[in-house]
Amino acid sequence: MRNVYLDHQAATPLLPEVFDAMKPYFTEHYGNASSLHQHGLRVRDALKKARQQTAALIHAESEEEIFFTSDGTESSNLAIKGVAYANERKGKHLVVTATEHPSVMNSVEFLEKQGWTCTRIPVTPEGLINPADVAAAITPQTVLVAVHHVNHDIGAIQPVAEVGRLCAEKGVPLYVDCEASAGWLPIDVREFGASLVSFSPHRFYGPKGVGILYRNKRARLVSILHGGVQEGGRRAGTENIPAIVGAGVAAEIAQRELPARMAHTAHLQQRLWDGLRTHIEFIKLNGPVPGPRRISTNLNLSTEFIEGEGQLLLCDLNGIAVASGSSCVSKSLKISHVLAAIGLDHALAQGNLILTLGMANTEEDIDYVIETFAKIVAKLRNMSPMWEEFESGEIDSVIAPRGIGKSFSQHAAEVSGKAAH
Amino acid sequence: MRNVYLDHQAATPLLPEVFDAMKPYFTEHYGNASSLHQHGLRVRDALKKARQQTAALIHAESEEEIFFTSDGTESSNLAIKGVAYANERKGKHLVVTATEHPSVMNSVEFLEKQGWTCTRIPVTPEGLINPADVAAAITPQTVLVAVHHVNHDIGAIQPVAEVGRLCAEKGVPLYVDCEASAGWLPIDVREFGASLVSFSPHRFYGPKGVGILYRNKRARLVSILHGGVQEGGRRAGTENIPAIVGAGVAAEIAQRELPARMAHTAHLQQRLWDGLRTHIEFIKLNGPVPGPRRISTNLNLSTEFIEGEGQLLLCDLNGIAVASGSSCVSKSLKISHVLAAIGLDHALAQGNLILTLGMANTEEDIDYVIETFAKIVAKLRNMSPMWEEFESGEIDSVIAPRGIGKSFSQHAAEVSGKAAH
Amino acid sequence: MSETYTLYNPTVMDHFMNPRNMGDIKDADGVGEVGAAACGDIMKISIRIKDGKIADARFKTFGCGSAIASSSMATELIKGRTVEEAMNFTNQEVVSALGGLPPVKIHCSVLAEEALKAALEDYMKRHPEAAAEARQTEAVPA
Amino acid sequence: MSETYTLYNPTVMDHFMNPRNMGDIKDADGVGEVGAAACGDIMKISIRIKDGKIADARFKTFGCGSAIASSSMATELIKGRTVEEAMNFTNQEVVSALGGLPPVKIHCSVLAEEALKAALEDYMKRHPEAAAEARQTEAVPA
Ligand SMILES: Cc1ncc(COP(=O)(O)O)c(C=O)c1O
Ligand SMILES: Cc1ncc(COP(=O)(O)O)c(C=O)c1O
Repeated sequence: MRNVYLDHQAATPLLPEVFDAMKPYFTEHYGNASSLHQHGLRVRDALKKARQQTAALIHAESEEEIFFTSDGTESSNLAIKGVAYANERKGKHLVVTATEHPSVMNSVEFLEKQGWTCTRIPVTPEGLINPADVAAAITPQTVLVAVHHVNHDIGAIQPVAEVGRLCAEKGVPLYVDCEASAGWLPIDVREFGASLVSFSPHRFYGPKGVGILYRNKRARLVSILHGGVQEGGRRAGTENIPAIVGAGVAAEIAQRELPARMAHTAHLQQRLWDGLRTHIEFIKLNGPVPGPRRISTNLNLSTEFIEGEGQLLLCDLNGIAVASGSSCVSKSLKISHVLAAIGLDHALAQGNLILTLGMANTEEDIDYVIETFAKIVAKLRNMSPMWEEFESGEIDSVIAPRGIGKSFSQHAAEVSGKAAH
Repeated sequence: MRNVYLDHQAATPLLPEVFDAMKPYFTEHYGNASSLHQHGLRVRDALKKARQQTAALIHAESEEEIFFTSDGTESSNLAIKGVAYANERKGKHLVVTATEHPSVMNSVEFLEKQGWTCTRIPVTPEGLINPADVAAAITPQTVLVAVHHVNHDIGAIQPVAEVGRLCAEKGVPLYVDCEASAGWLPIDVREFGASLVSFSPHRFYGPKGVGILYRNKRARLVSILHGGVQEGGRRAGTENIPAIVGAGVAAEIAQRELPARMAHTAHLQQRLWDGLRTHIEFIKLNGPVPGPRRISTNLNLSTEFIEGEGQLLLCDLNGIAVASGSSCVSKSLKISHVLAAIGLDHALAQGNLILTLGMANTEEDIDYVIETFAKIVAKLRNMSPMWEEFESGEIDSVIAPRGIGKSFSQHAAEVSGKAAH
Repeated sequence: MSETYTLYNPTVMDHFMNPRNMGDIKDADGVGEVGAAACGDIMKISIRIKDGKIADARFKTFGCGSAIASSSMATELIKGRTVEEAMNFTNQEVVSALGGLPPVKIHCSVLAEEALKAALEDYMKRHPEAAAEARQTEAVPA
Repeated sequence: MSETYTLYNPTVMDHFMNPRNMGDIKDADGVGEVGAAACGDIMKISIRIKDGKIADARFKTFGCGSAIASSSMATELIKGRTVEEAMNFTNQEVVSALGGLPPVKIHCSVLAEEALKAALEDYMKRHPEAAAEARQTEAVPA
């Protein structure tokens, strides 16, 4: 059976060069960066180099603007809470996109319980914000605006540079979560006008266990994990040296390979989407069409009349690794809040599948996925009461309405005795 | 030149077996534990196994009581803030030992800014608390008691089981920071009566980038890093799978080797201390004497009339890696708060050196250290105005007073125009 | 891959991959279609009754792996039972027969129970005489 | 180890490992001992004056590597200077000659400046005539 990994948004394999660079720091150069002897001083040098390499990937002015955390989640938490706590006296208002990652949304919710308020900027059905909405939401109490670069679910590229200009005019720092774009799209913190930027190497063939937070020196930021004076006093705790070294090398390679990565994945993205929509009826792409507003690695699909977890499981049994934003795959039984924010019909959200491409994927992989997925859809539709009811004219399609029958949602509400979401 | 690593409190090399266990999880089994396909399910299994292995090391009842964090600092922060926030309605009072690690002390200080109050339990000159002091400090508003198992600086073993019994009587959860003991001393969470226990594998030949927090199911705990629903919703963020796998294996090996580790280091500890006090005058051991109240890996010394950083540098130049709690090695120019808490004379705190033993150290190493350190002391004393003034009878020794001359501290205050601390 | 990792246990996976009794019954004696308000899954079970017993049961499911497996297992378990016995059917039977479900997926088995009960009710609505009999039998142990 | 890592730059390390002018001057013309309130370091500098110039300078230091290096460098720099020149000596000269110190260690060079000034003051206290002359010379450029 062919194995096709299409979940690069969830994890990527470590590049052999990155692993080789990390290796000596496990058993040989195992020192603690706080130690003043040989073992400590050596890894301190390694730390500095990794800071320079990661700073270069996002065109930061100085490596001193780079803070190492444990992952993207911690970086988001530090950006949101660290800026909020640092500016408590100035004001307690935040502005964030409605489709930020849960690590941003839930940090904001935590602060709301502590007396902060937050304006959530809505998105278009394609998932894009209107920068003017951000400007309008800023008040004299606003201490931070958070707009992610690329959406983790639907691949939409937000107009961050425009937002950055508006924030600069109003003197409010902008935080850009680049977790879903770093290593796959160019990032320039100065062009973005960003005061804070986060990303993680595990998304671009680097190691897990390390996240990066860039902070422009002018932005005030306090620590949220308290203890020692590591990372300029802004992140206490023994540094994860091997992972940090790996982050540096992964960043360096990403910078070098960026054009090739974008070209390769854009080609496969187009081939995959064209193949799927040709071979499968009632399938919809969520988020912008492939092009300048969508990252080349992501396809977010809704296949009507069937549910996402079943699609995912059958894909897996056929060697294809994918993700889904369906409520059935979530521990909270809720559809992805991003799909809710773009106003996606619940039936389509339930039929959601997320495919994310990487460098190891080939044209043959893509053709195999198209062929296999068409069979999976047929199998599941054959099992689905909704497909039967659609064919009998009892319910209608959301994707390509025929004007016959009631809506899926209406039907679902009737049989469950409650509206779906 | 002989190389003697005597800073096992700061870092330990990864065991080859641990590294081998981690290896496949970098490039091969690189999945995200949240993914529902093969790649995710495989690492989910690995995660469960590591949970069982780490639970076993501390005799936890169930692996579900184990939460993986990024390091000891995050575990301390989660224990302190996670319990405080979870019990906000019950009360806002904490009780902690005065000699907790900064990750505990500074978490408490952060909470104090947010309206909590805290009682700090003093220690004896040996660094030990009196359990009765803890019981006396508990009020109806107390939501957590924190007493570390072993002190990171002076190796004192606290009477945690006794404190645990008193806490149980009062119905207040006890948090025991075992970062300085795990892998080197037996830990039994039930014998301790601990509701929370933290430790990190990087202290016992495991990887950096992972910390463990044990939480008894009855203790309420909320998340402090917000985002996804990893770790039962109590620690968001992509799991650092290779490090977690390594933590499990390191824990398993530690459990197996514990008696050998204790015997080996206790023997070297005695040899080292005996050798040093025989060959060097005016040297003092801080913390309890080697024996049941001191961990076998730690010697904390004060050598009079000379300063610690100089000792550390000369040790390093002679291949000996050590640490110091002198103010000169700290970025804040403050002596270790532990040395302050045991009431150590400032002159002795300045002359502080911390030596921590490990399995690779040999008797020959120890003899080399004794011989070399005696020369270093002689060299530095030869350079020291204090030694000269001691010899001339102008100032007296704190360690072995002759009753001649003023005290070092008095002299230092006179020449600096200010009391030292 | 040498080893295969599965989200559900082998029994659940088997019923998901090779569902039993998938489809519709032409001119069924009872049809029940229910939806899970929580997640949006929909399940439809149709039954044929012969001599007061469930002669056939078929399902169609819009839902996750465990929803499909639950309906497959429920239809499998219920065949051959009397209408009265079927009225006492609970989701616990499905869970046990499947060898357990993840806690978050228990509601899928509940949906199967509900779909079956809805089909039985539909049958009884169409056959009031059977309903009366069933109620009578039910009343005895109560 | 193939490569050696050092906390301070090679010049500082050299002055720490091989301090120049370490010791005391017997019957010195001036002795200054100062302490750093911040960290507790103590530095003592003794000087011999000949023909209004510093003929010799020695130090003893209780302190960290950079404190020892700073006193070594300060005594080295100051030899041969006139008392008046020496009065204008600043820690910046020590820092530059050492090729830089970590920010947190700048106070060590300040301590060296203070110890030297204290020694000079001690000399002038013992030799009021020299003090008068020095003040006069000092007054000119002011
Ligand atoms: C956009 C975005 N931000 C933040 C995160 C959190 O990162 P991590 O999983 O490294 O903690 C993710 C992870 O999925 C993400 O996609
Ligand atoms: C007793 C104790 N607790 C907590 C910590 C913090 O652990 P980490 O360095 O893994 O963040 C340390 C580290 O030195 C420690 O010694």
